[in-house]
Amino acid sequence: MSGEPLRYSPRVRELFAALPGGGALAPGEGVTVNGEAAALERGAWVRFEARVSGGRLADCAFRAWGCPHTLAAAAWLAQAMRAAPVADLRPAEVRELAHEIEAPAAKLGRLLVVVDAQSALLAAARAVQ
Amino acid sequence: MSGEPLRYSPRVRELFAALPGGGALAPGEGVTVNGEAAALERGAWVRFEARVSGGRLADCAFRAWGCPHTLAAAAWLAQAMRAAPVADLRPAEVRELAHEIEAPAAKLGRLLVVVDAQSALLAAARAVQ
Amino acid sequence: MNRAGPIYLDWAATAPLDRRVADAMCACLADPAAQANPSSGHASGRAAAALVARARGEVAALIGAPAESIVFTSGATESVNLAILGTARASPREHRHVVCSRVEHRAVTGACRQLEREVFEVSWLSPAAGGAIEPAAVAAALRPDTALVTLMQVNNETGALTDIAAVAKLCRERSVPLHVDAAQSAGKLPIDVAVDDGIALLSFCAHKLGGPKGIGALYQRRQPRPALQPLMSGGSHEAGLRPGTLATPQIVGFGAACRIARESLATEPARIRALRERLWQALQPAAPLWRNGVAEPSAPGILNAGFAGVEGESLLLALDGEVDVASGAACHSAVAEPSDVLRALGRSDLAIQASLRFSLGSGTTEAEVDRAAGLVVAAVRRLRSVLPAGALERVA
Amino acid sequence: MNRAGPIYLDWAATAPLDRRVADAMCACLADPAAQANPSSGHASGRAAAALVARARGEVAALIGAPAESIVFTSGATESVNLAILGTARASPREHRHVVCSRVEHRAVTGACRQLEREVFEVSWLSPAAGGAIEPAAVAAALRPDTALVTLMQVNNETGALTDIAAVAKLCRERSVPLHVDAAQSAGKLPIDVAVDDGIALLSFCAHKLGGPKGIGALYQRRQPRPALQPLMSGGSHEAGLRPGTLATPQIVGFGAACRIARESLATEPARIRALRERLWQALQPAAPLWRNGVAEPSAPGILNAGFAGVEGESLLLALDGEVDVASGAACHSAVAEPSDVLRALGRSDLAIQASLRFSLGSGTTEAEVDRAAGLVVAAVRRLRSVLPAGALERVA
Ligand SMILES: Cc1ncc(COP(=O)(O)O)c(C=O)c1O
Ligand SMILES: Cc1ncc(COP(=O)(O)O)c(C=O)c1O
Repeated sequence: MSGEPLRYSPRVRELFAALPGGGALAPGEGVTVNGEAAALERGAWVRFEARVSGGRLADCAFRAWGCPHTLAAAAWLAQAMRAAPVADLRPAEVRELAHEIEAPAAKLGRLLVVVDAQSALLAAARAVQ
Repeated sequence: MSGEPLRYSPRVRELFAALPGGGALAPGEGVTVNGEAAALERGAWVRFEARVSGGRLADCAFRAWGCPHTLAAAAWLAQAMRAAPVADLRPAEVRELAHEIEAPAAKLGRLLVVVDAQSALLAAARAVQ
Repeated sequence: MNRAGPIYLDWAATAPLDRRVADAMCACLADPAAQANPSSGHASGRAAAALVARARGEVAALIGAPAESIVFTSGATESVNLAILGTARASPREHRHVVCSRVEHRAVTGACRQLEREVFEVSWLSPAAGGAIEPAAVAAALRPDTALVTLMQVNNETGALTDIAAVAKLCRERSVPLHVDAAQSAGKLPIDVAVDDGIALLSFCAHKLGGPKGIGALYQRRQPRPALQPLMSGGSHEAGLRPGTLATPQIVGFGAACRIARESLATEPARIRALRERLWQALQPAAPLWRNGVAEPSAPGILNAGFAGVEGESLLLALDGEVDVASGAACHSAVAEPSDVLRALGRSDLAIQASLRFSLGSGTTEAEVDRAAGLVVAAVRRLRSVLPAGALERVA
Repeated sequence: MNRAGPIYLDWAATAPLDRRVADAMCACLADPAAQANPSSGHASGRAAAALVARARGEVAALIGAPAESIVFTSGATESVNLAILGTARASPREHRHVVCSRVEHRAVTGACRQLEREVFEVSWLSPAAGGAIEPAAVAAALRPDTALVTLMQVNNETGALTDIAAVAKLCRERSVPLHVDAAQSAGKLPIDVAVDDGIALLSFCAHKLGGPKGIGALYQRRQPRPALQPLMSGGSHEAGLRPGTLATPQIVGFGAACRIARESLATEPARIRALRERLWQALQPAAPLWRNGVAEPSAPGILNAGFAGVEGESLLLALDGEVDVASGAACHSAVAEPSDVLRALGRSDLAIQASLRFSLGSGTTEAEVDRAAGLVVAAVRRLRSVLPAGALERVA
């Protein structure tokens, strides 16, 4: 019933508080694609949705069940992908993602789920081009 | 270096504070007698001195090394014997002495030394009559 | 707690120090006549010893015990260890069996596991569905070689209440020493060791009932008196059972807290139980949700609730700085360790993760309960608003 | 202590709480933001944990240690037991020998006797004439199977000072863990475990140095780190070595006391040593008298003196309410038990009975010393005035 103090970087706290891009995609033009990955035993389930239009991810949203780092990473990636040309997008490196939001090493397993979901999204996006 | 609180009856505290009859006999008429008993390992060494005059203990004093109960008992006995006819005097009962000054049972061994010294005094007093 | 700070609903972890206790302790801390070592025979030592003696009487009175049956320790953890390790190690060679349960505090389960590493065999009882231990389960576990039964009265995670009177009767009949971990019940529910005289040992501490942290008590029955092997050496303090200089101001604070707790036993449990049910009602808009453990019989101040589809660490961060609550899981590392107690109730790891323990105490108000519930409902809804489809049903 | 009350010369038993420490503790006891359990992850718990962390740094700094090497306990007794029992029980099977001395505190001798009841062999070193343990005696006692050396730095009865630096060097060379009981030296003499890195473990407590009773510390070296088996189970607090809810206000008080003690280390030892010698001079009119233990090397604040022909219990009662001093014997029952420490110095039981331990501290003044000496001289003379002839020479 007790434990280590919660320690989150300001970036994680900020993303977690706002959860930008969380929930449904705003309506708009283009083809909707998604990518999902889940590992309940590891504590993460992430789904990205995006609208592909004119070779770009015109919009990108996420849904997630997981710890604050998972949610923050998903929110950050959704933002980072928005408006980018699909051809330029590569799945994130887990370590870079961890570095970006200052996640501890113990959370890498969960961030992998985020990256897996992103990979699935990118594959789907490339398929509809 | 620590221990049970010191617990002494008001009677012991009073006798110990004043030590009536402690030290040398006041000068006066009569024959001087004494009685002594010591048991260092038990923690007591008591000596009574008295002047016998007209069949009475005209004066009685004590000297002692010992715990407060020992000193108080010696002081009390010296007072109690003063002016009494030698023929009437009997050695005190240890239990009565303990009761008189409210000494705990654990101190009976020391009070025995007080009574032994008194017995010796009385024997000496009877011998000079 | 600070009105401006978070709403404190973690009274089962520790109660804020009662202001009257703080006053009594500060007076003692500053009193020149209270400074000496209570074991010193001199006048100043005797003055300190008198303060200890008075407090010992107050602590004893809370549980209906005579003053001389109380051994002061550093807390419930130490009391429990002394009771369990001490009784088992002092028991006759042919008594090598201990009865315990799967829902005990880690101090108890840890001590029993230590005994398993020594020469003892431990029967680990499982709780009934509501979280309490059935007296019948104890009866079934008793053996001719049972050296000790150790059970908690109130579970610290679920509030489940075990019928200690019935267990005590059983143990009395079978002449088996019973140790009760009363850390969560002393001062919160009436306890009377004079009535329930099957209780041989009882552990509690000050800080769960409004007293200071770092001081506890072990009640040791006089007749028959359970043999105890001390955990430490160092002097003849506390009847030779617990060495070390007595902490006068801590003990004075413990005494004051017990006196206050005793005076409030007639009214506080009902008030706090009503607040808890108000909280449960106010949380309903966060449905689907469930309760871990039965509503009754229970300790008044504990509500353990789970929220479907919610991840525990995120829920805690969402409430961070607004409501102080305990998680259903201990986050010792990144991967939270689900509570053994909730596991013993048959909850899945995901359901445990999604659970919070709310615990209320003497300072808790209706306004706090209402505000806290509102914040929790909002946090749960926000987290659910970003759940992937199907997650609400799948996780927990 | 109260100016109107007895003169307090029993600082080695416990020091009155420093006023500044009392203020820090009262502030913490009353602070709404300091009330939560420091182990709780929520905002209020983290606020309490921050107070603990700061105090841990202050406690560590007193002995030149890093904060993470400090384990909080309930006092020196517990620290010593954890160090001795913990190291021995955790040591490899082939290490079954412990080195201790005959002049240790009962917490140490008791723990070592407990080890003798287990599978250990203990070498009991005798002190040199002055009361200290010679490093050469330690060297001679070390064996290939030595699991632990445990020695006090300052003897609590005589003030005798053992050359711990030399012992530490020896132990380091032989790779034997050294535990130092620094209950009487920490905060009173400079100690630096970074320099004397042969010290593997070091025990001390708050109340001997102006801090609160009921809180202590065990220093555990990082490199190499001595293995320790905990005395109790109950949680992962204190790196798994010591379970139980941390007592924030106690720890805060301990930290404040260590900071104050550290700041005063440059001046206080010399001031107190001078007061002690002033006391010794002022007692000379009570000749024949003697000193138990050498004048130097010694802890500054302890003077153990014997008065020929005087019975200890009577001397104490004669001083009762006027001077708070400790006896050379522990009066646990009617028959006082002569101190083992003074016995080890070769004193007769009667000489021990006739001895008093005067101990001085930060609050002691010249006026107190002079008045106390006058009272002692008067009491000794009064008791001698009723001695039987020959007793002055025979007893003591
Ligand atoms: C049931 C139970 N037993 C024992 C303890 C240990 O108490 P403390 O940490 O004060 O030693 C607790 C506190 O968490 C508890 O809830
Ligand atoms: C040398 C020594 N070690 C250990 C202790 C034990 O300290 P505490 O009673 O605070 O646990 C003392 C206190 O008397 C002491 O003087």
